[in-house]
Amino acid sequence: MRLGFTPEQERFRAEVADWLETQLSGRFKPLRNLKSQSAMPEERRDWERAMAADGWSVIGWPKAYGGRDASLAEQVIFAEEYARAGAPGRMSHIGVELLGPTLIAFASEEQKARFLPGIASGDDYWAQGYSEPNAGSDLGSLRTRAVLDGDEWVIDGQKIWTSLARHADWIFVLARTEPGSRGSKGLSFLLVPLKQPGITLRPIRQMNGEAEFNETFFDGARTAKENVVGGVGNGWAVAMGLLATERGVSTLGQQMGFIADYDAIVAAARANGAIDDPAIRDRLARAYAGLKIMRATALRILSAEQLPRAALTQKVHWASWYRDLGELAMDVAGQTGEVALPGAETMPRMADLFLSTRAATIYGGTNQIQRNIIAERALGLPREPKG
Amino acid sequence: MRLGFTPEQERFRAEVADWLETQLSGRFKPLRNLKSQSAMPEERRDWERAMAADGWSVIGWPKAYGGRDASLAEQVIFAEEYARAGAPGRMSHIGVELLGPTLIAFASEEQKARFLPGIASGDDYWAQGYSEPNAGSDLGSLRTRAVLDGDEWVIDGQKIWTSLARHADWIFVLARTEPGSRGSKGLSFLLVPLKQPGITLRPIRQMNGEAEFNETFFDGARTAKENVVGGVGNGWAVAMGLLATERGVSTLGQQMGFIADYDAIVAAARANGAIDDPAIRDRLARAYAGLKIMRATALRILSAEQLPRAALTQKVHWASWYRDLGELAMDVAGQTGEVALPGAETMPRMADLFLSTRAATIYGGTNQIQRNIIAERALGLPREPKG
Amino acid sequence: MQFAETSEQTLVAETARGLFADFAATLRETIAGADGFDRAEWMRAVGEMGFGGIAVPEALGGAGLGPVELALVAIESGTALWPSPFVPSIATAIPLLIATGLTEAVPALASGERIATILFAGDAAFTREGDGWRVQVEGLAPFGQAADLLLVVGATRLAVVSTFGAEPRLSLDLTRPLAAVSVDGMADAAVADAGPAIADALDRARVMLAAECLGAAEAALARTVDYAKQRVQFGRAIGSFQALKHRMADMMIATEAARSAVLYAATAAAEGDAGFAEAAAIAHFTAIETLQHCARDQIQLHGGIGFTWEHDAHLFFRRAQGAATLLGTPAASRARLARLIGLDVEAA
Amino acid sequence: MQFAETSEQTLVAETARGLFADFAATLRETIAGADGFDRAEWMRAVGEMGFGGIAVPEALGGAGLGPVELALVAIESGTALWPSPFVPSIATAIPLLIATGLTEAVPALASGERIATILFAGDAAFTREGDGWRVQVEGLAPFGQAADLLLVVGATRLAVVSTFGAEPRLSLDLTRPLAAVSVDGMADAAVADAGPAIADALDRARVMLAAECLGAAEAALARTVDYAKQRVQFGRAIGSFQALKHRMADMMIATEAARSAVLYAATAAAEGDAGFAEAAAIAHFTAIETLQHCARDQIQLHGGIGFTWEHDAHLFFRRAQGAATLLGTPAASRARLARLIGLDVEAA
Repeated sequence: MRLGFTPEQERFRAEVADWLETQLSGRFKPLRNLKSQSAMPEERRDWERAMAADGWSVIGWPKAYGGRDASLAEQVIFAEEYARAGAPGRMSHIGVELLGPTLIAFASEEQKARFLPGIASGDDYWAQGYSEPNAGSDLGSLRTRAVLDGDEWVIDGQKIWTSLARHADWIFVLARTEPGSRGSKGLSFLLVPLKQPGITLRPIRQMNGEAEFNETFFDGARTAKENVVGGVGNGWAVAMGLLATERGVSTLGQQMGFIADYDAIVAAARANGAIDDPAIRDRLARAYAGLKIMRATALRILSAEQLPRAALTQKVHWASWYRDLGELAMDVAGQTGEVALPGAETMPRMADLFLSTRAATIYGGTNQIQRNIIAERALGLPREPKG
Repeated sequence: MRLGFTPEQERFRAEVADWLETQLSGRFKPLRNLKSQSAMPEERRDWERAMAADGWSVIGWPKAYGGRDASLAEQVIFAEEYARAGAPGRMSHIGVELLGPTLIAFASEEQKARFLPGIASGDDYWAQGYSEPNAGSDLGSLRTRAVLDGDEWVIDGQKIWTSLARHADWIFVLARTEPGSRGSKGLSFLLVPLKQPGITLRPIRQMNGEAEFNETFFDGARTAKENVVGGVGNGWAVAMGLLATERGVSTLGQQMGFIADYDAIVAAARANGAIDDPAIRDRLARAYAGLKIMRATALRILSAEQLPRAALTQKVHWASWYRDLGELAMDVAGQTGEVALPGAETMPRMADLFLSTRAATIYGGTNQIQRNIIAERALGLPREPKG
Repeated sequence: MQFAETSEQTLVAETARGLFADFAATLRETIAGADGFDRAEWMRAVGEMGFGGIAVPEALGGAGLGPVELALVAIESGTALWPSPFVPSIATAIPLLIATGLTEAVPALASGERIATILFAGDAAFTREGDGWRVQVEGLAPFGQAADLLLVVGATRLAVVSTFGAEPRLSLDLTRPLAAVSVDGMADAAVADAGPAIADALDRARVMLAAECLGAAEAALARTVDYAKQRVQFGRAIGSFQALKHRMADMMIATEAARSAVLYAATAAAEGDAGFAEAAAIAHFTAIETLQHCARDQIQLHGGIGFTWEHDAHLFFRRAQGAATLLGTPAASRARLARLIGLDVEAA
Repeated sequence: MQFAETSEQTLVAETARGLFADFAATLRETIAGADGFDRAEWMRAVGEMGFGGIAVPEALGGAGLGPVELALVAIESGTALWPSPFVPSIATAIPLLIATGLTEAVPALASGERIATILFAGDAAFTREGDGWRVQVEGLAPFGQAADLLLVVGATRLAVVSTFGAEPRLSLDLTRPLAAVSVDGMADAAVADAGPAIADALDRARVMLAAECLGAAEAALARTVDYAKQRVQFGRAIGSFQALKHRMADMMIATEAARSAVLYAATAAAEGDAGFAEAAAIAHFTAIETLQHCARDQIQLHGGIGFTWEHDAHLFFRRAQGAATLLGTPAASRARLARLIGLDVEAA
């Protein structure tokens, strides 16, 4: 076991930091430390293209597809420096982190050639179409259907919790292609152009007032027959493979965001004296320990040859930690933190953390579903009887 | 709503306190503040008879069966004064609190005449025979069986967690009287003499080193044909009725014991300075609040005309509170509290609390079973599908 | 001793329940309005139905009932998350004014004609000037912009102020928004050396806030149970999944404990019981924590829909946090309890 | 950077696992013995297998490996609740002696020939007398009656004592019993002004205790899972009930977090990482709390059988509490962490 980095890796870190500093002090300055995930979409597209131009857009991908085949250590370094520099949340996230690795694993050579370059170059943006109003935790009960009509799939149905859909060009959709099939059978993984008359978006406003997600309505939407990944009827396996890639190095970047949140709470506690309360200090120390443990767990998982059992525990662990952090933020802020500045339409940071972290234990698989998965897959406990 | 007591009730309190003080300063002095539930069995029998002689043994029972038809307020007063005086745990508990009310509700007049006087007079002691090694939470899977042989039931099987069995004369047994029956059907509620060749006891040593419970083996044990309560095959309804009587006023006496434990922890915290730790003070305040809330809940339940939903929450509430109290006791005591006095064979009070409270969330229905009951009976949530 | 509602008390609760259920139908429109509450609802509940004066002595225009009846009304208002200045004006200002003898405004507050809010301040905010008291302070007060009177509450001093600035602010608690208020002028009326009276009145107010939190917690549980019976996933109502059942059972264990704590404290207030201050502290932190717990789990057990703006779950969640700072925090009440029961004095 | 065991490290762990599993078969007899541990087992593991010297420099007779290897052994010893003076003698006394330069006894400790235990004391327990130090103190020390050497540990001072009284006591932790020890005499060797060295050595010891707790917690989980797969109630293996599954999932979430914390801290110790003290504090409180959690739930999920004397669950439960006071409490480590990360100094 080694924690330290080699001199070569430290040179790589300097190179990354340098590039980021140059860009984010220059024309991309407005993007620095941007909190919102969706503000300034045009500038963000430019940013993605600039990263691509200098070979930073998909460093973990194989060289054959425009990546750098970066080592674990390099990916860790890149994620940490990216977050440290205050670089913007990546609008390309779904393409780079989720779809790309899935295509590399499951797609035909033609599909790879058709779709990977656009992701790598920062030209094509993707959205994700999994959940449906009646299939939240239970993906097996999906109803969105796709029917072949000559050379095209025709898609009808509704997806929910589609993130970044407003700025995406494409959406990948898990749809039922065998009429009458149930559960995980008869599903196909389709790549669908998002900007077409058959698709309508409606934003979902969350409890913190923001609208990161959308409902996506498919009403005779179309895509080419060949845009099915992994074969017709094999969508479940592809989707599960995609979910498995979420263990990726991106968790380290997310953790850097958590560190920024933690630091802001400590600063708030110092400013208003909450830090003098031993119970608050104790909770802050616990939160700090959680940060260190999450990082160590991510490094363990990334260092392992085979995906370890620990990977299954990551989601509940960070989600619960983050929810607790939101409560700590509010307890630190006190009543003074419960109001916006004069005339402001948004809540200050502590209150926003309190509200936005509440969703963490729900999206991306509720804590309940995650615990089922841990119990059954990692501990080998029996499934529940069917209803 | 009224919390206070009338002058008449206060006179009753004085009468109770007076009687207890006289007895416990006199010949029963050795029983005062006795912690063990089973020490000095002979003296305890005398104590029960003395209570009976002066009309204090079963004050909540109807006058027709030797009770006083005591009002709620009087029962509350009696329970509180009994505990306050340091009177000993009642060896008659199972007969007085559990079996008596069950017989009054379900038994024939002949059975009442046969069994109630012995309980009221302090001459007959009872043990409880419900759980079996393979039927802990799942009473429906009981296997102990009873077969009619002429004028007698012949009983074979095994019961576990029989409390006070060493000092009991009788045991009530839930046994399968319809061969081949399953679940809650085909069970009968039998009254069985305990001291007979067909019954063997084996003590179960608990994690705190004490042996409050026994395993009870039935190997051709016998009881008269007429000693079945509520009719052959109707044992489940009788047993459930018995469990329902556990809401009784005895919880108030139990709570007085909890107060003594709490007071001992506060005293220990003052003695060793643990009370200077704000986190310890906070936990002590929480524990104190729990005591007050348990008492208020008991009063609500006892005051209600029909058993309120709140009654279903009582067991988990006190059990969890008590388990937490045990952890608080040990955290207060610290390392110094982890050893016995020189040469002693038993742990000091804080450590014993730590160990003995651990069972509270298990015996008498685990917290898990209790939560099922709350969810299904109080909240009307659907049962789980069968396996 | 008889710890059950009388039939009159049950009638009060049922009447309140029906009324607030009516109001709840327009909750979203009401909180979107300029004041964040509806004056017609206010006059109906406080004035016509008499809930404003239910615990006010008849001599001051009230019904002469007591804290138990007021608590039962507060529970029902909480069930509906009724957005109104009920807690500051009726449950807090009135007992403060009665306890300190500044009763002039009480009839108008009890009838709903005037509305009061409260601002906590250090005693240094009050300075003697001639015969009166000058008050200089700023801070946050619930529904401050709609209030006619501001009660500035110090540890031992209390002032009634009718001239003050108030600027509404976007607030975490959308059903009890805060305004930034500022005072710099002479009090209409004031008292000093009133520490015990103020403390007792605030304890009474905390019990009513606790009652309101209890009602909200029970409503959060009831809504969650309803949803869990209807929502189907994996071919079953989600309410049949044991992990979810146990979460709801835990919510009920908490709400029943909170109900015991609140009713006990209200009854102790009614009887002038020596243990009232303890009981108030216990009810306050228990009911607030129960609402926090139930509101949190209401969101969790609703899944994705639970964290949308359109679903009411976040209104409960926000209310819980607002309640946790309105009249002091749960931790502060626990610290007060620790003092009351002698945990922080030396030896015994 | 590569945060995975090397194949050599995996071999160490596997060897240790097999050995301690052998010992576990006779656990009850071993702890019923006079010393509460088995000297043959001790010599086998510490001496023959070399686990006593695994992290000791070769110059002092050790294997010259490091804290990661020692932690892997400690994890496995915890899995088997191995009753022995491993933590006091090997994981605590040796690093204390090395850090303070009092290395004379190290080879004999590392080989298992001699056994040391530790007693925490204030610096006032040490007084200068002539060329040496007089030590006067009494307290509790694990396996004190079996120890050849007692290390008296102050904040800045350390003394090695070979003449001391030790009286075994019935202890909560049956697998690491405490003895009442007393010293009044001249130290064999001692140092003063060694605060930082002592603190660093104790941090190393806490990481090994944490590793041992991690192993015990993982074993508690594994035993609970096994039982839940076999025990049938209501016609199903109880491990198919969702509420129980979720409890076990929570145990695993905790053990994986503790594993990350322990391995990170051990690696930081091996590399002399600047963040080691932080990492040690985190590992210490996390692993102890994880064992407390898992031991508690092991009993709960075993139901009635879980609180009997015959079932091993209470041995884990007792060990957890003993560990929580052995080298300072979890709360103390959190307070230390707060200091290390600057939470209790003014402004930043």
